[in-house]
Amino acid sequence: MAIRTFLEAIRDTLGEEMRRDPSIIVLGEDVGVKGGVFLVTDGLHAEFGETRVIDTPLTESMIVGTSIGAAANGLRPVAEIQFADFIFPAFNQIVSEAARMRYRSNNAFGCPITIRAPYGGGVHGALYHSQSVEAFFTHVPGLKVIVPSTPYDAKGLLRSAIRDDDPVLFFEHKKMYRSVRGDVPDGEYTVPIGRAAVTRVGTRVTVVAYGLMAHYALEAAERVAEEGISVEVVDLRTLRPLDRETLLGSVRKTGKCLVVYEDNRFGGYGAEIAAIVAEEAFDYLDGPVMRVAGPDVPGVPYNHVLEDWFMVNPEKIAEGIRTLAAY
Amino acid sequence: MAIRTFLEAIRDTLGEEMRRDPSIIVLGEDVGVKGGVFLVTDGLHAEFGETRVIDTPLTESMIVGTSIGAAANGLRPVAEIQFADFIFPAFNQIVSEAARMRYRSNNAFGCPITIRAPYGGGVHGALYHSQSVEAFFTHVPGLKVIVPSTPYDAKGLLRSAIRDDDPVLFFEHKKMYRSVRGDVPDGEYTVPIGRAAVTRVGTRVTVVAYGLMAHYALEAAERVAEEGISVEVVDLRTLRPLDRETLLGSVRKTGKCLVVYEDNRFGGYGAEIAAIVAEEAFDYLDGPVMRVAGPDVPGVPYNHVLEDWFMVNPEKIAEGIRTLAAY
Amino acid sequence: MTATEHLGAAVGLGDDQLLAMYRMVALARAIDERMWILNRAGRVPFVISGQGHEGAQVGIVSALRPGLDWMVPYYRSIAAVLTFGMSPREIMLAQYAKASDPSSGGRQMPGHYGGAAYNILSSSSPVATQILHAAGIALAAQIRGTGQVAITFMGEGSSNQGDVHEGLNFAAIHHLPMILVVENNGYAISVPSVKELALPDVAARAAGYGIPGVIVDGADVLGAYRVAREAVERARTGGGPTLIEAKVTRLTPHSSDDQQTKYRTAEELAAERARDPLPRFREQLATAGILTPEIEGRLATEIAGLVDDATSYAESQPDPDPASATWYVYAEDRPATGGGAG
Amino acid sequence: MTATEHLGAAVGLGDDQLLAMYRMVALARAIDERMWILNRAGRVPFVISGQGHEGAQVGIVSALRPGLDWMVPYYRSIAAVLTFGMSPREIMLAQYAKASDPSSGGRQMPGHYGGAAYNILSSSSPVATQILHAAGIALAAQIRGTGQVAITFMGEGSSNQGDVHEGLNFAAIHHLPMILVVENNGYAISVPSVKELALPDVAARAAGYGIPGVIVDGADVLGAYRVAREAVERARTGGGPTLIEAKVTRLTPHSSDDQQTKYRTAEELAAERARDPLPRFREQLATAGILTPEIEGRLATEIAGLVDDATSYAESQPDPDPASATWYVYAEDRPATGGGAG
Ligand SMILES: Cc1ncc(C[n+]2csc(CCOP(=O)(O)OP(=O)(O)O)c2C)c(N)n1
Ligand SMILES: Cc1ncc(C[n+]2csc(CCOP(=O)(O)OP(=O)(O)O)c2C)c(N)n1
Ligand SMILES: [Mg+2]
Ligand SMILES: [Mg+2]
Repeated sequence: MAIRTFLEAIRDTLGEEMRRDPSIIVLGEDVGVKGGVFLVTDGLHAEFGETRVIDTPLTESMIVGTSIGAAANGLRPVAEIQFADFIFPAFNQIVSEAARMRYRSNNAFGCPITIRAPYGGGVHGALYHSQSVEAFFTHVPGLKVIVPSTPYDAKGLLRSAIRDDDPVLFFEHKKMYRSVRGDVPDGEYTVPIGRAAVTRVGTRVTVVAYGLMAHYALEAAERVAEEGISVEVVDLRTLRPLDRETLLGSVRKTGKCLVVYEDNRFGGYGAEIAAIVAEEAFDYLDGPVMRVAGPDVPGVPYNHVLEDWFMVNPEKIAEGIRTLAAY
Repeated sequence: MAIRTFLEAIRDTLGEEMRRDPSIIVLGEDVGVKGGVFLVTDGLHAEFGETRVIDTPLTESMIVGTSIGAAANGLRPVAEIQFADFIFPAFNQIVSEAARMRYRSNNAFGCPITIRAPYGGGVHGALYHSQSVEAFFTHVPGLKVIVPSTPYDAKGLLRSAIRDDDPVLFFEHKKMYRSVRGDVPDGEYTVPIGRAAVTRVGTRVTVVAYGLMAHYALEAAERVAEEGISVEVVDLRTLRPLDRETLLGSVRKTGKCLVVYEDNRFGGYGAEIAAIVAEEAFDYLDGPVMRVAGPDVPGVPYNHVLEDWFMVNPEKIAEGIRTLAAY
Repeated sequence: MTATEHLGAAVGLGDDQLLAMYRMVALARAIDERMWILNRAGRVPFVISGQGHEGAQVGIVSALRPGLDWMVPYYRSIAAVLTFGMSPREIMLAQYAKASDPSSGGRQMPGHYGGAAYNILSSSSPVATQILHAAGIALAAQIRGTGQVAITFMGEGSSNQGDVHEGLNFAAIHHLPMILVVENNGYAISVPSVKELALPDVAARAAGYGIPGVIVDGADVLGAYRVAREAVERARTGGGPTLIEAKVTRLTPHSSDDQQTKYRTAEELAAERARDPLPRFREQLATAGILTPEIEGRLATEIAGLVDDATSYAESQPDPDPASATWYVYAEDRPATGGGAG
Repeated sequence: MTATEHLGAAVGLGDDQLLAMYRMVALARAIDERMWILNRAGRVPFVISGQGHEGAQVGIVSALRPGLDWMVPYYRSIAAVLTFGMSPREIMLAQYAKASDPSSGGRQMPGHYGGAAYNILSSSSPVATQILHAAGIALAAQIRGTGQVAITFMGEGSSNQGDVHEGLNFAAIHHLPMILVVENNGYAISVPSVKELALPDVAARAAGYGIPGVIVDGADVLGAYRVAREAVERARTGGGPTLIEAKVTRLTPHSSDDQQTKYRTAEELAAERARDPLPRFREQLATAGILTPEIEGRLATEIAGLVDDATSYAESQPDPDPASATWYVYAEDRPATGGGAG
């Protein structure tokens, strides 16, 4: 057992998996000598050389497209998109190609690739270095989408992602890289894709969150606990496939559900969670399914005054819990 | 008043608007001499010449990207993406650029472009000529998204879209082009962006739909009417901005809501509708918000047996209504 | 030395090989023509084909090693995939979208070829994406040291997509064993070359990546073979990628949904017939004494039989089971009985 | 004829114009250096700058007509936008992200220049998208017959993006009045040119589109002016687009978040100092007798004053009102009082 930052847990996993399986390569912009702009791949180039740790040209479609081809011919590429905001040039390759390779070929070909990307706001990144992009991908059959919130989960889920035979998007909240620490066991372990975690047990309101918001949800739960509101927190961890049992089990118990996400509210991932809960837990609900999410403006603005206005934070979540609990 | 097909209504509008405003250009693949693969732009090249009706190279990012620039310098481009399925190479230009131009420049620049694209299945188009892509864009602040279902609305809304000062995506169900006819007034009229229509008045269940599904919803309502179930149908027409008043007004009246969409269910546009209804009409609901939508596979398969399996049709909707009504 | 020896000798091919290539061109054409007949007869709803492109495809693909090398085809690649190992029955199974179609089990439109047994990667509809898959296959070949070459094909209209730039650049930087074949037929559906491309030759772009860009007359089967052999040799020996541009003609409308008389004149269409690779290759081999009337007759009979067999076989095969529609979204989505297509 | 007359005469510029250009290079540098000081002092959280690129930018933009022509800049375009009309105060307002920042009202990170008053289109972070905006501006100029030229800028790493291929092809087909300037500083953040590009010269790609591709030493301000003047002339007279590649040096880390010593040696960094355009231009003008010590002193004082003024002005301006965060998502989202920024 060791204490690792969120970032270190990811870096460790990449190294360990690459040592285990020579078919794994890492590719992306600046992932080599520099070790990535956040230093997540730091040291890999020195250890595995430039054949397995490839500094690509500044071309995201190429990063994903060649990963698809390389996967067809026996490799297991782990691609890095420098910021989730810059994944859109690769959108066609991800959505039209990677996601459909197995289905369209009737299982003749698979696409075992992992695409890692730092996402999220609150770091003065403005419109193009702050985005949450998960909703564009959680909608796509054929993709798996993971958003871990702890070093333990990051390691166990990244290992599962790399070993998975289908394309996995792995989004890492950049604000958590160095600020979040936690226990990580020494040995090889995996966290299965598709299982949520109840990170706090409670009775009156279920708060569903993921990524940085899973931490903020816990903070908010702590605040309202002092006011006598018992909150259960479900950290989804995997957004697609969704763990319906854990989600619905919790809501059926508490009867109230608050969905929290950092992304723009309208049409964000949390809309699907709310829709599922509203449909499948209807008889258990004694309050509307509510949401606390980012406002519907085209991005997180830069100036700190505006950025603070945009970001979901523990207090906004606590307010949501209070409103719902009082319903 | 004249009877026009859905396609003719769109074609008429393009011609009329181009006659009115010399700053409007039409650009896209095969939109010139051929008049588009569906013949929507047929005749425009002959009338307006190749300066205003531009056969572009086969490059969607360029079609949208140059439209953005041309709009900044005084034109009003109406771009055609040949099939909605092929809009993804332009995803970055639409989502990162067009949608954010006004916000990021603090209103110094706008982006008055219209992007038309045929969408939808049921025409033996398989995975890449059948898609519903609206959910990728309805999530994006800065974009407006229209999916008309009648020739009247298509004309009035396309006119509004072209005259709008912000980027509008205008999705046309290709199965409706020739099969749907209706009255279209002779004079110039507009249908405002952001207003839904109640296309059938009823009391027991509200069915919310758009595009081809708005027709199927009416057919389904007809079927169950014989069984004594009174259905109200809301045709959203504009998906973003959403007409919350009409939507919620209907659900508050009937107490039951079925959301219908052709796209893959998980994370589709209807999830947001369900989430809004579940949150804002909770006290009026006497049944869960239910959805009838496309299954979660990576595309409409080609073989007619599989295609029929995929497509939402009036009977599937009727089944959904029966289940909900019986709740 | 006879004329016969001359024709093959120049490109290192024996008479048998030349005849095999001719057979492929003729077979591809015959299957293709049958598709249109079936379409016009209402038996198959959609056709997209390669008539006029077969000479270039057969010439080029004959330079590869099936079973070792990889191909990422496009919708006109009928002759290419046949040359690489696919059978007429497999082509027709795709045309009829039957359950046993190896390309997609009837899930994709006809023309979207793929086959794990042949190292033919599944292809999609959005054009030009495949160049990056070919580059990735070549990257894996280089890293794994397999000696494989990856070849991919597209039209000249598609060559303007951003992915082509990104793919050629990456392949050139890493000297990847990749070949991009652009089959330039002068049109992207209705859009003529002058509105798609700033220059007549796509091959002119190769120099910008420091790689060879070779132009070949697509009706010259042996010329196509020769440039491909050089490109394959270069790729296999670490010399990096090649862009081959084959000037071909599209003898049919874009697809069964297109009416090309709206944008091409009768004169143009008639003139283009002269660029048909099939009669040209036939005459070349006949003049050289390789293709005798007797052999030609035998081949014609064989091919007619193959096409009939492929058609009736495919027509008799079952449609996919609707229950199978949920299989293979993910690796774990398999029929309850295990097994499955792949 | 004196040496003075010679220097300007070769490119058709008078002494005043040469001095104005020198002043721009020096001003851009001074503002840029101040940004880094402010960043290191914790006053502004982020800096991305153009040190080493100013000579090429000033030389090239001096060939345009501000008020008529259009520019789509990138994050190193400080000297370019200054030359095109932006003021030091406006640059600093963006740096401080204040409400009155004309580029974005404090919404974007510093370095994302734009300004309706100057025909400088708002720029974003995803690289290379701007070439298509420039092509569209040029298309509109051509259709509307305005006589405008659209110029856009990017790094060599960005030139590998698919949009560049699509943009150059379209501009070339239609002979659009567009100029693409690639400022090649040999790195995309940490990735050296050999891993970004198959050839050292981006300009080599121009021939593939049938357009001129011109290489210029970015430290040669007058050389840059000359090639730009030719390109502008060509564009304005219907001759179509030009690709100008300026070989420049990046004197700073990529941005204030980067540590370039990790991937560039001390020797390389020292050697690159020799490619700084500022001392080179200074010496050139001094040798020609145009830039006297007296003028230089006067300019230095003026520039120092401008930078101080811009800094204190920007620092004193108000932050955006949080209530304004919902404005301008759409045209109809305006402050209740009407009016607004644009
Ligand atoms: C990204 C994308 N956009 C549009 C289409 C529709 N489309 C299919 S083929 C085609 C023309 C292709 O022309 P070219 O590349 O020259 O190939 P050809 O058909 O002439 O062989 C078009 C526009 C598509 N398949 N993919
Ligand atoms: C699409 C996209 N991918 C990645 C980035 C992150 N990024 C910003 S600048 C840069 C390097 C740009 O290099 P180059 O084009 O050579 O310009 P330079 O900074 O050297 O002037 C990268 C990778 C981005 N802004 N956009
Ligand atoms: Mg073509
Ligand atoms: Mg650079």
